[in-house]
Amino acid sequence: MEIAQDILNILLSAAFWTAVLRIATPYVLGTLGELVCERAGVLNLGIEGIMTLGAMAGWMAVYQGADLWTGVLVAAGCGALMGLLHATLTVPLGLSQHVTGIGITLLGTSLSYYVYRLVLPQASTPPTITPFQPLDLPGALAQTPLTYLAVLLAGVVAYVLYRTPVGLAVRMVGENPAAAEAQGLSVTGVRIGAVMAGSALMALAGAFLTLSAFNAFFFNMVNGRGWICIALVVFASWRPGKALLGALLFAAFDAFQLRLQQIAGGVLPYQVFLMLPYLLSILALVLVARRASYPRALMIPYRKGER
Amino acid sequence: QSKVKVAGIYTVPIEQQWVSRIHTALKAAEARGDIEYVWAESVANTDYERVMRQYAEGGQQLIFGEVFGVERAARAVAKDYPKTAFVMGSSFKPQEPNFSVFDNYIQEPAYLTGMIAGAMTKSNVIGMVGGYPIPEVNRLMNAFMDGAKEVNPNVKFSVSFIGSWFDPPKAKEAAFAMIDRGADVMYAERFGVSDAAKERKVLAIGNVINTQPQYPETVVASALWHMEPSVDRAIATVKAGSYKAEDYGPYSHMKAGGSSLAPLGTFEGKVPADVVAKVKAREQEIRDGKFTVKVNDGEPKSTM
Amino acid sequence: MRLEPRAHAPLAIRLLAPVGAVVAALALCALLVAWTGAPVLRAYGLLVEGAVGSRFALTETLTRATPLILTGLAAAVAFRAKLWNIGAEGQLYMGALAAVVLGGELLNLPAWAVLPLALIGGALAGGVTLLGPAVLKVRFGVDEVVTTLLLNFVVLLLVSMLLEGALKDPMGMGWPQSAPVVEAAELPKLIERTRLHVGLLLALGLAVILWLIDTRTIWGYENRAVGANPRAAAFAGMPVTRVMLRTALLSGGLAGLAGAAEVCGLKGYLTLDLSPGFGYSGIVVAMLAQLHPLGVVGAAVFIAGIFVGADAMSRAMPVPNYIADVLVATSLLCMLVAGLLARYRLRRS
Amino acid sequence: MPSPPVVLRLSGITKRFGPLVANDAISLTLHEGEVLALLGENGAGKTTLMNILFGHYVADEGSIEAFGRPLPPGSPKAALAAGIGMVHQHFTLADNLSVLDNIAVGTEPLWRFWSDRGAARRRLLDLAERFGLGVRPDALVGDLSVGERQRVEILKALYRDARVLILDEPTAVLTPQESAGLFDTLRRLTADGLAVVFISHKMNEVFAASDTVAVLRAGRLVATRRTAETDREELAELMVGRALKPPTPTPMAAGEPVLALAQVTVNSGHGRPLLDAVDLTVRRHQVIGIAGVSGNGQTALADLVSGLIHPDSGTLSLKGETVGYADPAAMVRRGVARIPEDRHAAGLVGAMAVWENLIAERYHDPAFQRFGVIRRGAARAHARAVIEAFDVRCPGPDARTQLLSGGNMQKLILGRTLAHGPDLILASQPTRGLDVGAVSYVHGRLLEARAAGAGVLVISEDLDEILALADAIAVIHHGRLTPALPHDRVSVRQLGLLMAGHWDVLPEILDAA
Ligand SMILES: Nc1ncnc2c1ncn2[C@@H]1O[C@H](COP(=O)(O)OP(=O)(O)OP(=O)(O)O)[C@@H](O)[C@H]1O
Ligand SMILES: Nc1ncnc2c1ncn2[C@@H]1O[C@H](COP(=O)(O)OP(=O)(O)OP(=O)(O)O)[C@@H](O)[C@H]1O
Ligand SMILES: [Mg+2]
Ligand SMILES: [Mg+2]
Repeated sequence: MEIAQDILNILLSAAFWTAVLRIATPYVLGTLGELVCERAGVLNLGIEGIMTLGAMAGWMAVYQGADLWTGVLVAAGCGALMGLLHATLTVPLGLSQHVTGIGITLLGTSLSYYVYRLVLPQASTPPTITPFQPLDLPGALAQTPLTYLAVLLAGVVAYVLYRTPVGLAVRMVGENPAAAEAQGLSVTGVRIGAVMAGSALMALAGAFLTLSAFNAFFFNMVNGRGWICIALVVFASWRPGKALLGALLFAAFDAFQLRLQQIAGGVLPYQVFLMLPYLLSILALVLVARRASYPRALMIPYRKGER
Repeated sequence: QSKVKVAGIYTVPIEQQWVSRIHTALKAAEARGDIEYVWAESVANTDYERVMRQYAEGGQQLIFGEVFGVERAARAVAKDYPKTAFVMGSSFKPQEPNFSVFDNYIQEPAYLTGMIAGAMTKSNVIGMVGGYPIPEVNRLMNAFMDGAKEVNPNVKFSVSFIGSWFDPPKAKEAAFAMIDRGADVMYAERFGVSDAAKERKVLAIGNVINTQPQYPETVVASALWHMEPSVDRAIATVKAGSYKAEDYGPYSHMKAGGSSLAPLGTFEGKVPADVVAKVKAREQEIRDGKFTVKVNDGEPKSTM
Repeated sequence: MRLEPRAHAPLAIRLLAPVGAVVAALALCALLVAWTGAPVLRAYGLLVEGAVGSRFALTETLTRATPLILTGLAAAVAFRAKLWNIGAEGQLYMGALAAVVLGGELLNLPAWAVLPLALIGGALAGGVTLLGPAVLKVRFGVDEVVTTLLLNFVVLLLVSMLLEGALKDPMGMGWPQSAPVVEAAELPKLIERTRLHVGLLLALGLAVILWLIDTRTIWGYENRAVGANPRAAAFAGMPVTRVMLRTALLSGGLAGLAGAAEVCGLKGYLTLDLSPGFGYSGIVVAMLAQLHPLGVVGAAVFIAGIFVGADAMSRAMPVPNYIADVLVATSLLCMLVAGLLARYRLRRS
Repeated sequence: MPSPPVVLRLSGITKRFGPLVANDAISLTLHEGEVLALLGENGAGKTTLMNILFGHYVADEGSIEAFGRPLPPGSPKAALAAGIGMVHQHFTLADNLSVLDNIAVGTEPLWRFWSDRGAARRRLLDLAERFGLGVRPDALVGDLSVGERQRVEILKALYRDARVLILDEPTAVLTPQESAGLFDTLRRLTADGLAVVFISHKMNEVFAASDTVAVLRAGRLVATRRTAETDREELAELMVGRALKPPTPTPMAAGEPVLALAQVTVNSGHGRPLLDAVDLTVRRHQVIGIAGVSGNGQTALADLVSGLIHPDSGTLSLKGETVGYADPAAMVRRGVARIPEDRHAAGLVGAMAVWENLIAERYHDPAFQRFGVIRRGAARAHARAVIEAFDVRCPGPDARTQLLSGGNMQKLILGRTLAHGPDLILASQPTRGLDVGAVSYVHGRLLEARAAGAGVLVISEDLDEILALADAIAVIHHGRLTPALPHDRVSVRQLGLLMAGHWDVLPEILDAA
């Protein structure tokens, strides 16, 4: 009973919801990024590496003297460049999206570490920057600007996808590239653009970690968050609104888990709590699988004039 | 006189608190001109043995590292290269003739920081965030808890592990969660915890390295680890040709200068004088061998 | 410029493509190496030497290739049947888990039975782990890319939990590691004073067997048909579901075996960092080999060689050792492009 | 009479795919308001030519002029801008998007902050009304019938003010009624000045709708004729290079039953059953045709006899033996030869070799395997024999099946199933998309099998095909099946009524019989 009361207290506290929003931010950004790529028919397994690169590049720019927003732009730019690489290999060349993605992850990660170590060879405590500070607002609204940006971007992505010509073009190339081509669209162009935009969002997700959530770059600090985003896209049935919701839900599990450990820490091994979000995601997938309407051309390369 | 050729093999990047202590000590020796120093970081455990052999083959005389996940293989390598001196972070015993062991036996200053923390908490709740519950972490946490309880029997502890060494944002979140539940002193085993404490204007206790310069308003005290006594001894014995396998554990004790309580610094005068006196007295007793801090490697549990 | 499929790729092009890819990758990474101020040519000389330049280097390359062959086969087998198994990493750990349990002192099995049981048990554990997502796929249509990916995290946490709980080595000084397997459960070394173990022969043998199965037997025939067009396969009367599940067992089994072989052949016990991502690298290996079982062997040795060589090079030069992974990644991407150029030609339009 | 202005001029178009010359120096002109029918065997190069015209492919040689201006090659965008619209052989629509989205995509400048859907909807409804092409703008394309999709495709072209409309085999998947509707629409469009190129294999459509006919053979333009000045025989001969004699069934006494369905019901899970208490008997030496508008249960009936689904109630018996639980393999073992409706999706594994596809139904046979090891020599030899016997045009047993033309794929499937002397043949849409030569070949083979003692069940939406083959015809409507009506006792008009669901004519026909 006491535990039930404790749990209720947690869920009703403003601090909990502040944490949820904060934890959700990289998931929101990463999931939106992956969603944009997949909506255009390109699976981007490079997300983990692109997030790492975004985290490193954004942080490094600020460390070298740029202001925070410039850091954000640098991160997004690096992400877009990685996106361009992924898109060049998978769209006009039509290479396997799985493997290219895994290659991009490997490249993004190792390149980030390499450059970081090259620039800062002798760091024995991690050098730091002054990150974004939470706005001075009450309750759950006390977030850093990037969190607001993430929520805003969920709306923007939804609007662009469903209400603008370019969004329709993106959805079309993801559903049936031949049809898009027959309507005079450049499948290659739209896909490359979408993958670049999506990858920029992923890099923002990484930059959040070093420019908002923390003040230093760490090896391994993305820590599997990118893979979660891939699951969240499926969970969200490729819809931006649901992606926001899914990310919040996942973050809520995580925030809850961190608090539950303190109440029920002695009862169960802590790993059980850490497992929870993953197992629940799988369960959710089983529940939504029947109804999910995935982009029909996802992972199918399109080469003009070939059958 | 030729320099000793020394290699370091680390399974994590050199920013990691633990490894940074070895790296810094070796760097200092290199700067003094005593050694030639090469090192490899982020070596996966699968590759660890290969790197050891490569360095041994390459003529390194003294190899520092940490073999917590590759104990057996590392000892086999040491057997194959009896002329090379291995000084390795390990929870086990040394192995004749050339495999020495060390570990962060800094439970003594950890105990002292616990005393300070116990006195500084107003809510009587101390939060502790760790990576994994391994002996190197557990023994310091346990000593810390013992110290806190000595000065403040009412203190309660909230402990959690985040399941990663490299996720400061997550450590920060765990710390936030504890502060939300009333903790006003945070034991900062991971990077990220002090940041949470700083943002919420509560106190933090450092561990292994001194982080007060970065968090002058936050970090009250730190239990410092100094690898210099161990490193210097190993270099000297290798140079003198008298190197043998031994347990370097004691060289991490306060008496040997292997660990210390960081100066109160910015918190000078903010910690109650009677507590400071008590801590000073305990420290002296430890140095004199009149007081032994219990080494307890068991997983610490929340007491809330 | 447009890509046009070649009717027939000349042998010379097929042989030159990988060479060209490696040269291109080395050229690209030369910029990164030069940035450190190290002499590039000498660095690359050291790389080759570090990969294959000595008996030691060669055995190390092959040691690292062993689990890669197995996880590469795991990916190849699954991808052939269009079962997108991204979870080899988790299956590998499940296999390792089974191996330390069966090969440990706990069960006290007869000496002759320990090793085979540990290996077979490891394979079974890996197979069963993939069976879950496969069943979800055929029963509920759940995307296996995501479920297998997520299971990797669950498995790692499970292993972590067991290593800190039931399986914790009582002699391990509190470290989250299992007790070592008994001596009878160890795979013999192939060459004394090296790390190369019989697991390599096992992996090679399996590659050949899988190739024969794939090309010569009705099993392989069914697998390819179901992979290429499940609907047509079902129409023709092939047991599509059974083929899917069988493939899952096989693929997961190979990954599990990789874990068991690492435990029995190399490590002796289980820790949380048994694998530096062998499961993911397996995908890379399989794709480089174009899913051909024999090609997997070559690709695995190649990837292992690059890694071991670059790692050795970084040790002798002021080049951060992350260059090894950069090189592997760049080689992979170049190899993909080269493979494409071997199958297609560029034409001006 | 002055001829109307030229809207399109193709000069010397040549296109090669590797060694294959798909189009060989083809020149054509099209006038305003003209309907040009493009005829040719499977693989003659019709689609390729139209794809070049529309910019999907780039010609190796030759040039195109639209409305007097040269058309830049390789750009559908330029073709659309020049007023050329194309309805592809395989629909190019996105199932998950709405009708309006499918039509409007690409019509607005990409970089705008909103899309004017109100205006798009008005324009679409306006066009739909003007040309009598009823559509629901917000319906998902995936939920539409084939005929409705066809309308969406045409609207797509009209929406962009197409002055030239290319239709690649537009009727291949339409019911006769839908086809008639389509040709009505075309007439309205041409009256408006639109020029139309349509590709078809069906002679009656060519004569009903076109002004001019162009015939391609093996990539070359062999003839252009005014439709009014030619006849079926001439066109057929131009297409295949020889005179064709369509096979006709010789009367034959039906033997014992090989397939019997008794009160078979198959439920769909929601609403109306797919098959509703169906009775049907097929005997040896007999062809039973199932006529009906698509979507009335034909697929379920075919799946049932193929062993893919099972009756929820009622019984299915083969050669007098009730079949309990049958899967495809069991059906094959019991002597059922199955020709699937969709040869690409269900019939063949395109990525595998010809020989591998030929043993797909009986690879367990000891002739093709021993101890699980495939006897490749035997399988290849078998493949060579089938290729020879069924006149499959392909480089050899090791050729990738994907590369075969539609007609040759169909022959491959015939070879796979008919080579083993079946008792029952299930032929689902056996000649969909095939040229006249291939059609008469397939029909000939089916009739041969009938003569050899097989019972044949032909399911087709092409009434001509059924009338040409069947000894008796059953009509399927809403999952229910009429009794088999002897083919000489029922008129086309009566069949049409039955297909539309007017079963009140049934007693009249049965009384007469
Ligand atoms: N790169 C590849 N990718 C996928 N499958 C392959 C590849 N190479 C070969 N195969 C498969 O292996 C089969 C046999 O290859 P192999 O080269 O042994 O055949 P073969 O020499 O033609 O056989 P035989 O000697 O019996 O005529 C091929 O039919 C193909 O299915
Ligand atoms: N992209 C391509 N690559 C290679 N060959 C092709 C390609 N497209 C068409 N072909 C070949 O070119 C020839 C002409 O094909 P096309 O599709 O134009 O025939 P068609 O006259 O439309 O036939 P059908 O009546 O079956 O539709 C065929 O032999 C076909 O196999
Ligand atoms: Mg065609
Ligand atoms: Mg056709």
